[in-house]
Amino acid sequence: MNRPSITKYKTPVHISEYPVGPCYQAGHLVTENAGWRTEKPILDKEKCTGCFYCYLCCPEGVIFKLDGKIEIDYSFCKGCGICARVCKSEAIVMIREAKDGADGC
Amino acid sequence: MNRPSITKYKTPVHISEYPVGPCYQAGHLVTENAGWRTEKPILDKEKCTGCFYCYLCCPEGVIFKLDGKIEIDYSFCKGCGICARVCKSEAIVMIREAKDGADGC
Amino acid sequence: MISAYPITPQTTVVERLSEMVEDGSLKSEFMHVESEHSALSACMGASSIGARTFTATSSQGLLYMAECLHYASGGRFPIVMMNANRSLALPWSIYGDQRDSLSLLDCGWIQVYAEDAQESLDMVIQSYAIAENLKVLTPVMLNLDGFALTHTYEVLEVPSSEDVDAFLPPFQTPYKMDLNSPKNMAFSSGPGDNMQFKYQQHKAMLDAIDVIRDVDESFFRLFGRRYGGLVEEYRCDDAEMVLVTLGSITGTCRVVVDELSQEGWKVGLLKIRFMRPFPEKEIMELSRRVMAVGVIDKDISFGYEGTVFTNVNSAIAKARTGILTMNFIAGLGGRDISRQDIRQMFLHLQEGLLGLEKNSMQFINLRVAIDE
Amino acid sequence: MISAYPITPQTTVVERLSEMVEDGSLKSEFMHVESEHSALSACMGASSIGARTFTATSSQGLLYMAECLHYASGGRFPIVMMNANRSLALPWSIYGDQRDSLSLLDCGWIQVYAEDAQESLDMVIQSYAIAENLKVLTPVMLNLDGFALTHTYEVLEVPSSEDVDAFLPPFQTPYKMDLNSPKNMAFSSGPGDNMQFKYQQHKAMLDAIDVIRDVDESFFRLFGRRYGGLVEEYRCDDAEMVLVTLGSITGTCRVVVDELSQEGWKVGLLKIRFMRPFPEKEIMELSRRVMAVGVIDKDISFGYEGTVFTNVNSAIAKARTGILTMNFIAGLGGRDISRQDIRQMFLHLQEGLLGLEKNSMQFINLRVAIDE
Amino acid sequence: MSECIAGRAKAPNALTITDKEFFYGHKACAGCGGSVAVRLIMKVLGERTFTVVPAGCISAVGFMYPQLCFTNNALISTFAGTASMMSGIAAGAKALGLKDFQVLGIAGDGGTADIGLQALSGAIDRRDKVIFVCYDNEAYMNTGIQKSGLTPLGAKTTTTPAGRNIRGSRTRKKNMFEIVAANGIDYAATASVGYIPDFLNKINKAKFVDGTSYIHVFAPCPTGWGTPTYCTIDLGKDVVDCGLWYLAEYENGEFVLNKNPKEFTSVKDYLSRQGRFRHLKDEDIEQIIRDRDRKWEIIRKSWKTKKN
Amino acid sequence: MSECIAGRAKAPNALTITDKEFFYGHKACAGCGGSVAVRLIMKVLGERTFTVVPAGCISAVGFMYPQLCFTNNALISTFAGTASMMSGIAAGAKALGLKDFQVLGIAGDGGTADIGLQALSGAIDRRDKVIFVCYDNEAYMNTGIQKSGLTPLGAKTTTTPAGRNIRGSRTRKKNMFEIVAANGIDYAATASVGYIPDFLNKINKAKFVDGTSYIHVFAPCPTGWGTPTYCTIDLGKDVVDCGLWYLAEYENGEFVLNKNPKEFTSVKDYLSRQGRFRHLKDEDIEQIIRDRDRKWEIIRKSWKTKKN
Amino acid sequence: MIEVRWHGRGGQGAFTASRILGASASLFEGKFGLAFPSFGPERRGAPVQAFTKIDEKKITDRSEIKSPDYIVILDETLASLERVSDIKENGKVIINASRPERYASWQKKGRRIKLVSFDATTLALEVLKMPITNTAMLGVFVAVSGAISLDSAVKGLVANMGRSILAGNIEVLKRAYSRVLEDQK
Amino acid sequence: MIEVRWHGRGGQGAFTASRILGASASLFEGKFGLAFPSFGPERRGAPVQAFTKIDEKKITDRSEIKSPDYIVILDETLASLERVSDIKENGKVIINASRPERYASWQKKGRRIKLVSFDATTLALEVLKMPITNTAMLGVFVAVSGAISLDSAVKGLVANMGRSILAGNIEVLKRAYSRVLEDQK
Ligand SMILES: Cc1ncc(C[n+]2csc(CCOP(=O)(O)OP(=O)(O)O)c2C)c(N)n1
Ligand SMILES: Cc1ncc(C[n+]2csc(CCOP(=O)(O)OP(=O)(O)O)c2C)c(N)n1
Ligand code: SF4
Ligand code: SF4
Ligand code: SF4
Ligand code: SF4
Ligand code: SF4
Ligand code: SF4
Ligand SMILES: [Mg+2]
Ligand SMILES: [Mg+2]
Repeated sequence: MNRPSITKYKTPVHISEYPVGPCYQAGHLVTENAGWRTEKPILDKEKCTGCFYCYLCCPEGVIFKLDGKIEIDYSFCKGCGICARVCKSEAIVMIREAKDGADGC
Repeated sequence: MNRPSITKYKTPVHISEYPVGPCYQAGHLVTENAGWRTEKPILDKEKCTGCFYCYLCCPEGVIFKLDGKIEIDYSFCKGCGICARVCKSEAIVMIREAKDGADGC
Repeated sequence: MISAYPITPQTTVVERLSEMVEDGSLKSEFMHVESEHSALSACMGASSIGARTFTATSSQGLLYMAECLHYASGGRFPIVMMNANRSLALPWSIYGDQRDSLSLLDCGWIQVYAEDAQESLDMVIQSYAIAENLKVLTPVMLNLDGFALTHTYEVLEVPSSEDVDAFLPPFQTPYKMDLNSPKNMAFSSGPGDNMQFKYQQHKAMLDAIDVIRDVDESFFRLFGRRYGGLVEEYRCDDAEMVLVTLGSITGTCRVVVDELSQEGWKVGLLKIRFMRPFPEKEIMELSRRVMAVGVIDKDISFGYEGTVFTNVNSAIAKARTGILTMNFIAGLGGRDISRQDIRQMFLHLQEGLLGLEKNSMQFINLRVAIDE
Repeated sequence: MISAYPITPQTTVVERLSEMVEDGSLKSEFMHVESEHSALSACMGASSIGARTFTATSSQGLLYMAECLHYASGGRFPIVMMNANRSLALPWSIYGDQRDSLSLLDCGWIQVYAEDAQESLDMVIQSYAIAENLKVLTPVMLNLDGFALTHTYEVLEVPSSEDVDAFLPPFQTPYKMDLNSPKNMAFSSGPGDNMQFKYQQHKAMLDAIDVIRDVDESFFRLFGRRYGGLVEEYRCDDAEMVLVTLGSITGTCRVVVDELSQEGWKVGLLKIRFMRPFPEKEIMELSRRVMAVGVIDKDISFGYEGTVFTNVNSAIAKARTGILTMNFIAGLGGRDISRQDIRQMFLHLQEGLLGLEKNSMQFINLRVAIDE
Repeated sequence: MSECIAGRAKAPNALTITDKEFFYGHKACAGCGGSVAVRLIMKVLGERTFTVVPAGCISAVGFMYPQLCFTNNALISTFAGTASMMSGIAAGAKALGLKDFQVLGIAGDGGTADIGLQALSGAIDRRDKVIFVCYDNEAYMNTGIQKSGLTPLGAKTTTTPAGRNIRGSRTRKKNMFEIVAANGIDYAATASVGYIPDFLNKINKAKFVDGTSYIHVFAPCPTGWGTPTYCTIDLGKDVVDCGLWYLAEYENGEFVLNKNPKEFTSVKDYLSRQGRFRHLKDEDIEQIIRDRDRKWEIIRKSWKTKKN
Repeated sequence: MSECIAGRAKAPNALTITDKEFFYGHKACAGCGGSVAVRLIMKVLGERTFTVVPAGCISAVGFMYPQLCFTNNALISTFAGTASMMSGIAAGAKALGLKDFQVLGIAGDGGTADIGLQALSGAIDRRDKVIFVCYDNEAYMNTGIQKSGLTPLGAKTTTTPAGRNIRGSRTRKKNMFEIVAANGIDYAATASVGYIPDFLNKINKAKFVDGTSYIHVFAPCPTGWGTPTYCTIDLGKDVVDCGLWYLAEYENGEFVLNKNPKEFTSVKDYLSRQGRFRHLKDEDIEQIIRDRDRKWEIIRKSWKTKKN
Repeated sequence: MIEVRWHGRGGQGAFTASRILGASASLFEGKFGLAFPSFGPERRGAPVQAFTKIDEKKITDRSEIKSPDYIVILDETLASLERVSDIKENGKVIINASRPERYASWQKKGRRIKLVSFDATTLALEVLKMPITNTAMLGVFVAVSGAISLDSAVKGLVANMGRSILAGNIEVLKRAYSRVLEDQK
Repeated sequence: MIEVRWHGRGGQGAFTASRILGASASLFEGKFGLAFPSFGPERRGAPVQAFTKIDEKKITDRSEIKSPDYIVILDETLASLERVSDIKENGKVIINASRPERYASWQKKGRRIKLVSFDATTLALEVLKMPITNTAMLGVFVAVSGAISLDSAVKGLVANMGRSILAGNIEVLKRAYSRVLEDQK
């Protein structure tokens, strides 16, 4: 996965720990978006033809290619359902998200 | 002549003589432009055909119609020479302005 | 005529006005513009022919129209504007502090700061009466703390439109473009005259002081609510230490002053309602009665101190009372100011009086250490 | 990278720079833009990747870029800008006063005011050294009185470009967009962090005080000229009355102070060179030595007083010395300030000390009567 | 340079496009069309891009310290200053001697057609080598769905409410594509997230333009439009198919239409799927169709047709 | 109303035009082309006009208290705010119930194509009934001849000096006429002080347009161009005759060419009469001619031709 | 003064609930209410907070609620001990959850928190066919706190909600209210 | 300090003359010069003023000249008693005029003004073929005042004028200078 990953954010205790002005490392993530979902895309690998159209269409860029098929990074998928909708092979279905427990926000 | 004329400007001596904010009578003139001239347009009435092209072209609007010919308001003519140039009948010539004495500026 | 450009947290106001224009409950032209500079330019245009105008903005928008602010006051256009106080970029922040309006204190507008929703609404109405007074003819910027006042829901009394119409008859002015008596406006003036126009502007602002008081009185007679003049004193009568506030933080301070008074402290608060015209006399007078004045600034002028503090201090310098003054920078970028923070300020003042605290300016609740 | 938009009386500078870029004597990109907002935005863009930038403007232009001023200081872009001080519309006027820059005193820029052509030139060079210092990283606005400095011809020493290069090596900074170490810049921050960034900005401005002094010293070592730090005192040693000045009027005041001294008056002048960071300490200290301070303001904050006065007074209030202070509003819209006017100010001060003059603020040479 | 020409020859597709994500972890609403656009643009332009984003949804959701969502160099510009800041970066980079980089601006419809128009015009005038992309969600979304210059006739926004007296926005959509063309731009194109290969191709083209490029990409916004989050791509296709948007280019001073539908799909279907149009009466829809037909008549008459 | 229709039918000419002068006693340079334009516009629109003039030569020379040179209602706008101020006046007048009036803006090229462009675009978008006139002297004259967006290629200005390395302005003139057309304006026209009847006619047309009008009038400036004061009208004719400017209209969504010269007069003659072009080499002039030919090719191909 | 903090996700109506509560208290109970969101650049789906203060006298203190009397959590993914750690001693946490036992452990960690959980999602889906749980949770809050009467809450809904969704929401409110009261019996 | 005020019309070069005088004094006479225009929105043809101050020590006083030692009038239409009324006692007024007798009356009205008139226009037309009179009047000023040497004035011209017009102007300067000296003999 050619994507930034989460860095644990250390709340600064001294002013010197802040960046100098609003200038900081690019692609610095501290929270994920999983909790935003009310639905979740589930892939049926069998059906997937590896056309990668869903990969292009996902607003979050959480779909990635693996061995000619796709995988989903659920920690940043927001469950919009676009992938399921655009898949001509109906390889993705949206299911209701089981909400359980605290997220990191 | 359907033009504003000069009002003598009375230098205010009390603040109440100033307009309230930058809002004042439209077309309020206190100085003329005659002194700007180095040349002066002279009309040969004979030659003037009354086409009024010079009247349209004058940047100062100082040419006015009179009895089918034109006249010039010299107090605001700047002597640009446009009228002389555009007159097809060569009815206007520019002559060197005799500079004499104080203008009102 | 209403013209405005959207910006958080001003949008609530503009959206509601759009609805009122749509459903006919407000008779007004609503002009969509492509920037704040244009919004205020449009208001000036309408004002120049004698129409009543309103606009609203916030932070970046206020700065984007900065040129027009000076233009409108110099042109003596009695426009009323709501400014939702918000922090200024950079860094970006949509949250409330008062750097936007305070950094434009010199733009020639009357600046009011409201404490709660009721005062906000009432001051919109009063603002027109003040601005349009022919001795004043100066635009009014009504400042509402972003979110704290723009997005908080509370119950208030809405005056009937008949009463408002009675209080505020249509605007009449001889100083406008008029087809029957043409004018040239917004002109240039050379070194011989310019200063006189500026003096007029200053004088109009000083004359506004009485007008503000009178308008508040007639408002009271009609609506039963009054706010006082440039300031409101709260428990200052026998106070030794007074905190100066601006806007919605006043409410929280009231609670703390009440608490502390009960605990036996001699404390009060001075709510500045108008930053321009500045309540110079009131503060000079106060400084003769108290031992220490603290000023909360939800803003900072980098390299010096809070702007309210600078202004208050100047009045005190002129009073030559030599009392202690202290500045508390708080609430920048939407940082909450708690009752505890305000207690802390009074504590600092007391320490100052005892000679234990030497810093005349400090950041409150900065959350990080700053020792070298 | 140079980017600027024309406005009188800044144009002399920009035109000359265009020529220098054309003939190759100055190695720089020159970008024509369609407004001042864009000029400063372009400078910020170039600065964000570490390029050195210059722009110049005046009055309306400065206000048109007001949003960007705050943006640049908050973004910590070390841009240097020349501002030709000019009056603000309305009424329109191309002549000099200082309402433009002083009304934007809170925008987070270091503000320098030059007295003559030599200081103007030297301070351009010094400004880069100050702005780009990594402890400072704050833009500098160098203010030149319109016409008085921008259109007056006088002889000055132009340092060689080798010397300047030696004094001012290429700008190096880790805080920039970098292809090898990508950054996200100019971002948002919530209530939890925003105040810390603002504190940093304030701190950088305070740190600039030492840097300003150091830069002036090294400049002196290389070029043989020095200006002092935030202020310059002139004949203040045994002065009882001191006049505070900003910019080119200082020169005229020097003459008057010399004359009056010869006549036996104990007078001096304090030239404020930097309005931000503000010379708080210097003024507090001065107030302990003198009996009266007068402040000339070529500006006014309507409904109060001159902005320099407000700032000076605040320092004096903090010093708690209770000395007499007076404000002289002069030179608005290009009104000439004569030696006679300045004598008048000293007279007012003396009358104030004797209790004969009660007004702490007055318009000098207004030319019309103002009695009611 | 050879690489460049190769790149020029062939736009990336789903198979060849880089795996790398440059806009990730952002806080846009689920199903945000703008985010789709931004992701794809960045994947084509790559990591040596300086991205400038004015105030608007993308900057709001992508630059909230300490969550910073562009993995390349990126910054927020003032709302009005996007194009000038881009030019500044380009000029600065030139002054510093940088090579092989892109300067990209990504602005919303408000930030492009309203408050950002002047600076954009200035950049085109200078022919600065920068790429300006407008992701068009047809209103000021970040501030809560207010009318912009690109809000279409009849759309309900919070400043053009639909009620008894007025039925949504009373003005038509500004034609930014033709405006930049009239400004004499080097390359301009319209696109939609509903036609991704076409879009990728146009970004790729812009990359190699020696001068200013402008791409206007239609980017549905479920939140502002009152549409389900999964419909974003569909709507981006429908709008082209029903003729309310078109795919075109402007190059070498000429307009080229890339897709000329034989028959349009139903405008009514397109509109009625969206909350913002639900109040429209038949007469309103007829007006919209008349406007469409008029536009297409001119297009078909005077533009070339060529598949991109 | 009957008067209006009569007015519409017939534009005033030298004989019928009002004797009244509305712009008089001003301090413009002798021979100022802008002043010619302003005078004539006002004579056509008449005394019930609210005139808005941004910073620029006309406001500088006409509004110096106590010398106030418009005899009708007039005011100076902020440099960027001309069009918005006009819209504000129109809206205010509507709110106050005024009838039978005109709102006119008169801005220079800088105040139109650069800093005033955005506000103008906004006014067009709203279709406000206002007339915006750009008097084009091809530089920022009031501040001392700096390059604007309408400065032509090669022209020397104080910010585009002509020297060993650079020969004047490196950018081309923005095409404001087509820009406002692309904005979807109701009526637009180009004109020149060298073709006065055509110009009068167009102003008169604008008067009756129900929406926004834009007139772009070429207005030579002896001071800024280095030309004799008496040449102003000549130059205004020459520029059209040599094809570097054209007389056209945009109406009902269509472009119309009003004058289609069979043969162009010499571009070189036109240029070499002017100080600002005196440094140009033959190759520069050839480039200018090529640009001209290219433009005319497109014009002749796609625009209608109709005498105004 | 009663201080309530609401946690939800953008789009779930936490702020609406806080507002209706404030309005009901002010308009129909002769009290003073203040309601405000922790507004931000959040989008639908992002965690948001809202606040309600209710008092017998005018509320002038606009500072954030430091220790709420009640915390109402509309979305179970937001239920974390950290989020409720600042609750007042003996304050109550109301969670939209199907399995209350999952939070039992919270009480052990030394704090006296009273927990109420209620499956608002199921109720909302049942009645409204949408998982919009704010009115259900408002009903729970009213029942648990007694801060305002059910009647006032209903009036609050009427005054603040669009016609089309009003009836369903009143039903949800009432059902939630009575179920809680029953449970408490 | 010598203070000079120049009156001309926009385009006649009054400011250039004031500037060259200042530059000559500073660069070639070891003095200090300051030159500034009364700049304004004036256009070609409008009356303008310019100022030169020359002193042995650095000039810091930048205020306007209140009573000039010399007033130089480049354009006869600007010659009015009002304009010269603030001249220093015994100051000199230098007018570009062909008929000096017209101003004779000025001296009578109580002020001690010394008048010098010189027909610069004719000289300029003769040499330069243009009525640009500033260098002629500079020559007159130098001769009348002796404030700087002719040599320095020539050097000032060289340093400040474009090549194409230099020679003619030097000639004008010199001729004006020597004619005045001759007259004064
Ligand atoms: C000068 C200024 N005015 C207003 C704003 C407020 N503002 C920020 S984002 C925005 C809306 C942006 O709309 P658009 O450009 O269409 O982008 P979107 O939010 O739709 O993605 C507005 C009005 C601002 N930041 N600066
Ligand atoms: C915001 C702002 N920037 C700059 C100026 C300075 N300015 C005044 S007039 C002018 C030039 C106007 O040029 P143009 O619009 O072409 O009119 P012209 O003077 O050529 O008639 C400029 C740059 C200003 N008044 N306001
Ligand atoms: S769109 Fe469907 S078939 Fe194509 S890659 Fe995605 S899941 Fe597989
Ligand atoms: S549901 Fe949406 S966010 Fe999740 S993988 Fe599918 S397209 Fe991407
Ligand atoms: S142009 Fe000549 S002929 Fe015609 S009116 Fe003028 S002077 Fe007479
Ligand atoms: S010379 Fe010029 S100003 Fe005088 S009348 Fe002729 S055209 Fe008009
Ligand atoms: S409001 Fe629209 S454009 Fe903005 S983030 Fe949400 S979906 Fe995207
Ligand atoms: S500079 Fe040109 S445009 Fe301006 S007044 Fe003079 S001639 Fe007219
Ligand atoms: Mg948008
Ligand atoms: Mg121009």
